Amino acid sequence: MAQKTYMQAINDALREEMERDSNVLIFGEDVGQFGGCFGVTKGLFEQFGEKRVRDTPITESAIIGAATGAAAAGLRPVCELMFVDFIGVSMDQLFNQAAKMHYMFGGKISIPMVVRAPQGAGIGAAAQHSQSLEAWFMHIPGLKVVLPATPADAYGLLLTAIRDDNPVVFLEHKLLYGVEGEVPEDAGPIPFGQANICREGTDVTIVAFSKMVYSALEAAETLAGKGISVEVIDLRTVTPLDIDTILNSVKKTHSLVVAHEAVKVAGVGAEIAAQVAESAIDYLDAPIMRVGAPFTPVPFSPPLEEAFTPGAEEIVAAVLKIRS
Amino acid sequence: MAQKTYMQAINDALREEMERDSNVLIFGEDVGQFGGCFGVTKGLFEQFGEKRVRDTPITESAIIGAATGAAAAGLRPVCELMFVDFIGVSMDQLFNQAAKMHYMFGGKISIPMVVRAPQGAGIGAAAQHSQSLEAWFMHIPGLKVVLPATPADAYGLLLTAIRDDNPVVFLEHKLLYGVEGEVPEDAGPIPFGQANICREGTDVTIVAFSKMVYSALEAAETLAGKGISVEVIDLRTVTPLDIDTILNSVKKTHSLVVAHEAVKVAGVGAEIAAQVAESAIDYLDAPIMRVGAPFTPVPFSPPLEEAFTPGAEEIVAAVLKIRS
Amino acid sequence: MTKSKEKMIQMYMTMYRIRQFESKLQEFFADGKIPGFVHLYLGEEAVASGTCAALRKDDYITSTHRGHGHVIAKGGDLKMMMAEIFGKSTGYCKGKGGSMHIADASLGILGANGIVGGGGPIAAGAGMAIQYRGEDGVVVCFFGDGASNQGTTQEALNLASAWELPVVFVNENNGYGISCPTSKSMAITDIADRAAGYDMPGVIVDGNDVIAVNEAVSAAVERARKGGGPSLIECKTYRWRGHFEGDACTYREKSELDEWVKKDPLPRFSKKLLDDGILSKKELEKLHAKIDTELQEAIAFAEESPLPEPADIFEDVYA
Amino acid sequence: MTKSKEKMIQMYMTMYRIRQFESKLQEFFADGKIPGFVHLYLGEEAVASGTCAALRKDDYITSTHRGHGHVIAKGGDLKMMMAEIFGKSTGYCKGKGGSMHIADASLGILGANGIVGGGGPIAAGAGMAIQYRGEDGVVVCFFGDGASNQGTTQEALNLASAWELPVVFVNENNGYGISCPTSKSMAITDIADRAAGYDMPGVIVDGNDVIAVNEAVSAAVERARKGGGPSLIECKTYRWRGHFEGDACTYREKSELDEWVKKDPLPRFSKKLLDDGILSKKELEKLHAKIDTELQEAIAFAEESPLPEPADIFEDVYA
Ligand SMILES: Cc1ncc(C[n+]2csc(CCOP(=O)(O)OP(=O)(O)O)c2C)c(N)n1
Ligand SMILES: Cc1ncc(C[n+]2csc(CCOP(=O)(O)OP(=O)(O)O)c2C)c(N)n1
Ligand SMILES: [Mg+2]
Ligand SMILES: [Mg+2]
Repeated sequence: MAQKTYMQAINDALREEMERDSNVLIFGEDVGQFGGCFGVTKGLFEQFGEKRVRDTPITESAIIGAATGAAAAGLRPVCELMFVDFIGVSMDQLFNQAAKMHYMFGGKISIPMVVRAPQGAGIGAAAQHSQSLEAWFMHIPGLKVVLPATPADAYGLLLTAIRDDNPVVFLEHKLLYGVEGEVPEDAGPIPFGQANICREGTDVTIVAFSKMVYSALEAAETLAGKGISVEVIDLRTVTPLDIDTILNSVKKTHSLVVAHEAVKVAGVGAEIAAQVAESAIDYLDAPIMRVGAPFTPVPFSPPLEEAFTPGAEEIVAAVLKIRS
Repeated sequence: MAQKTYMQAINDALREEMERDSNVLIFGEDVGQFGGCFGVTKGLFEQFGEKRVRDTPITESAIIGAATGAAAAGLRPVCELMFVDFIGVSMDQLFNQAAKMHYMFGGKISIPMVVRAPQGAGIGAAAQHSQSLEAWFMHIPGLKVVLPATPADAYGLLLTAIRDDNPVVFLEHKLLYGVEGEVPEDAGPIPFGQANICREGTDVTIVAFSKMVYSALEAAETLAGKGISVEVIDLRTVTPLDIDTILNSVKKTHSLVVAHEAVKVAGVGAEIAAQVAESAIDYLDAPIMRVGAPFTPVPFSPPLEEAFTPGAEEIVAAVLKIRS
Repeated sequence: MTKSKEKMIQMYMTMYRIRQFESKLQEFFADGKIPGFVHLYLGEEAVASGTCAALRKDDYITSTHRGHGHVIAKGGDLKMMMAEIFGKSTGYCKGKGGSMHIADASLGILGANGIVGGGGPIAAGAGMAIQYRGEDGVVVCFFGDGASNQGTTQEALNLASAWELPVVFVNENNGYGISCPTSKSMAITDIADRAAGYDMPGVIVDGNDVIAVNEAVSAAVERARKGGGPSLIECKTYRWRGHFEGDACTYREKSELDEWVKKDPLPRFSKKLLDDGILSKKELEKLHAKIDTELQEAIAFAEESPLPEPADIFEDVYA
Repeated sequence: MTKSKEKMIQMYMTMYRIRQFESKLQEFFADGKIPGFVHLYLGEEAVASGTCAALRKDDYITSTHRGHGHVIAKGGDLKMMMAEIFGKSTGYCKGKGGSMHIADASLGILGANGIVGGGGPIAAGAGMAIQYRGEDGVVVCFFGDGASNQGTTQEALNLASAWELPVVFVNENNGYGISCPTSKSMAITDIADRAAGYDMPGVIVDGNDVIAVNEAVSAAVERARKGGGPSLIECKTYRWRGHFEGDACTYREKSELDEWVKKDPLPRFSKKLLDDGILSKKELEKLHAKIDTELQEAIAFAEESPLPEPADIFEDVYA
């Protein structure tokens, strides 16, 4: 067992895949000698050289499009969006090109590529540098969407992402980069679509992913003190979605709270709530609650950002509301 | 009462607003003499001249960005995306700029603009010209999102959109352009956020918008034949969302089906289902059903496109499923 | 026969193949036999033909919404093309793509594209793959005058030049993006003038002269193969038909079209082949007949092929 | 005093105001007093100052992530700026925007912008509004060397030129986009070379020479006011600090910075003011003192201002 940070786990996964497969290469803004805006690619330039770890101009359409074209031509590019918010200038290459090519071309061309991007609020970066946009990606057939919460998952899911033959959106949370956790020595790829039951419980199911898993666990601890036994499920990927694990849990606990940092309206939580309301409504003893950001852009000033960002407190409140 | 097409109603609303307010102007690809790809702006160029009805280069970021800048500088631009699918090259200007400026700037600059765009499958235009993307827009605070179903609504809601001081995404369905309906002579603006109960019923609530309203009404007719009384609600706008009308109806009918043409996963239907599952679960006698497109890109060939596109049949099936 | 003569004949055959294919589609569309949008390449045949004659089978192209000519010129199979445009399960994309999305990986065709400017970044990416593997392949990115303004195109030009990628940007300047003349969509007259902004050669050629196109593209391709980086070649041409079938072209003068029809690249080139003794009239007719038969077979194949099954929509979403 | 002398003094004061403001922020950031990202304008003061001195109050600018200099030069209020950067409710954006999103409609400042290249299309739109109303206003679009490659910038250049909009594109070429030198992000050396691709004048100036900047921008502004359309002015300059505070700048040589510090635009210009007798040493010191006081007041204002209330997040989402 090695103790490492989420950032180091990602860095290790990149390094190992590059060592294993010469078709894997990295590019993006400042990913080279600079090591990436958050330092995630540190050391890779030194090890693999500019040919495989390449700085691009500040042109995100060209970055994602180049990954698409390189993948179509046989490579396995891993490109980086410095912030997920920049998808706005480059969405077409992802959703109309990369995601649809396999289908539009009758299954005859595959696009094995990964777009890595940090998400989330919490560093005072304001409205254009703090969003969580997984719901957009989840709405697009052809994409896979990964949101690891722990170093071990970040490592194992990134191996899987790089080996996957489809475009994968790999969403990292900025505030998790420094989080430490165990990553087993012989850890291999973690399959997509397998949620992780992080804590077993009998009274309420909390479904979360990415940073919100920690809030859910914290909430579970608080609620345990109030005699409420919480089951916490970390989805790990939202496409594919492990609905079975959610349904099984709900059938046991009879109540559900879905939590994410993204704006609640039309977020991933809505999809999960809807699927449960379709498939397991008879098992429910309580309203399905969602915890998510309010319907506002992300504000800058710390007290505002703090008010914007949902966490354990909001989850506890949601659980207490349906248990009252 | 005048009988006119959905397209004519839009055209009339544009014309009247331009006559009323010299700050209103139109631009987009081929909206001038050509009259727009679908003919929606026909005649406006002749009436108002190139200054107010202007063809742009094929640069959607510049189109939406120019609308944003012009709005910030005091005009009320109405720009056209030839197909909503092209938002991928221009999303940043809409979601990071236009939608957030009012908030980021502390409420001191307003962006009164409209982005009109046709949505939807049904003309064999394949994966990059047939999507319905309202869920993306609904997820973005700062935008209003309008999806008229009838000529009267298209007219009245467009008046409201143009007079609104915020960026409004006005989504037209290609297959509705030729649909005729009554538009009252003295019709004025229709407020946003007021759903329309198109058909009253007691057994099931069907929530729909845009073209799917017709499918819902057709389904209601079929179901009436089977002794099931259906209430059909046309949302008209998804931001703001008239949740009260939905909840009131569900409290009466005790069951809900939400229908839209967009891909079901992470669509607007999920949000509505989730809100009802939170606020009215105790009133529900049945699972909440959603009808939406399958999780695939839009295919080209007619039998495939037909299989892709949800309609009355799927709504009937969903209702029968929960009534069995 | 010398290699160059053979190539001349090939280029002619390609043009004729495109001409006949598109003319048939024009008919079929009018007869309501083809679903969706159809953007015909009639009048522009010399660009695709001259360009692709400069390429190897393993070279790549990215195409546009007006892609039939590119695909045919790169060696696309008429049967599978026609079947696809008819929406049949035997088509290139099993009926999932249609006219705007034909691709053939085995021929390096990375797809027609419904997004104006969509192909540029993808072409740069394919060029990157070639460079990465140290190969001497080349990518041609076809794009229109309208597409030349799109940010994605300009980003691709920049990336290709910054990285010296083996990409040849072939601009098809047919004077219009749908109804919008280039005089309204840009301040410059020659798109080749943009090349200097990326420190790449910018060349203007008569896009209705297949030899001129071929020579210019060949030079750019050789340069790219040797690691000399990208080029931009602007081919001045004209589309004979409306933007898509059904467009009445009220935005342009009939006389303008007439002028361009006089510059029809086919008779112009066949005359040269005849004059130079490369082909006899009889040989020419034989070639025509051969292609006409090939096309008939493609049509028969498409007509007889089955439509896809509804359940097929669920296939091919993921690899 | 002649008008031109007054303007010279104004330009100097603006530079000094920016210099002091940014230097304070550098301190505050180091002391952990400022949340979020801070991108300082130190070393580039002459660009904003020379540019905005060519503008009227009712002219517009669009700014960038490195926007403090632009805002100050356009007349921004130091108190409200400082309060905003501190996240206080009295700030320009009530604490909602922060360093990267300061705007002031009353001064035509359409916002700093966190999106590289985000300002171009907005500038074109403001230009369109001016043209539409038949006014003689002008818009300046500030953008960096990195931003010059972004598709949005290039679309804006194209739209402005196709429509002859009154937009002056002021490129701040400081040699780097974060760690990436222009030699890696583009094949050209001079961004002004892109202007020809849009049929607009492209001018290179020494961005550390406030008079040179002012003259070039003034000429472009006059041209635009008269309906002559857009221009591109490339100002060669350098940022002294890291990309953002906290960046150790390992990607560039200390010697490079040293060379540029020698070209510090402030002493260079103050020396000229003294040499030409426009200001005496004493007057200069008085001006400095005045600005220093102004800045102290701004800091005090920011420090004493309250933070926003949590419930304020719900305000200002919609107009
Ligand atoms: C991003 C995007 N914007 C707009 C369109 C609609 N559209 C399709 S083709 C076309 C004109 C393209 O002009 P050009 O690039 O000159 O190619 P041509 O049709 O002349 O061959 C337009 C506007 C599109 N498909 N994609
Ligand atoms: C669309 C987008 N891509 C990337 C970034 C991250 N980023 C912020 S500033 C910057 C460098 C900008 O360089 P330049 O335009 O030269 O401006 P400078 O910082 O040198 O003033 C980058 C890459 C961003 N904010 N927006
Ligand atoms: Mg064209
Ligand atoms: Mg720079």
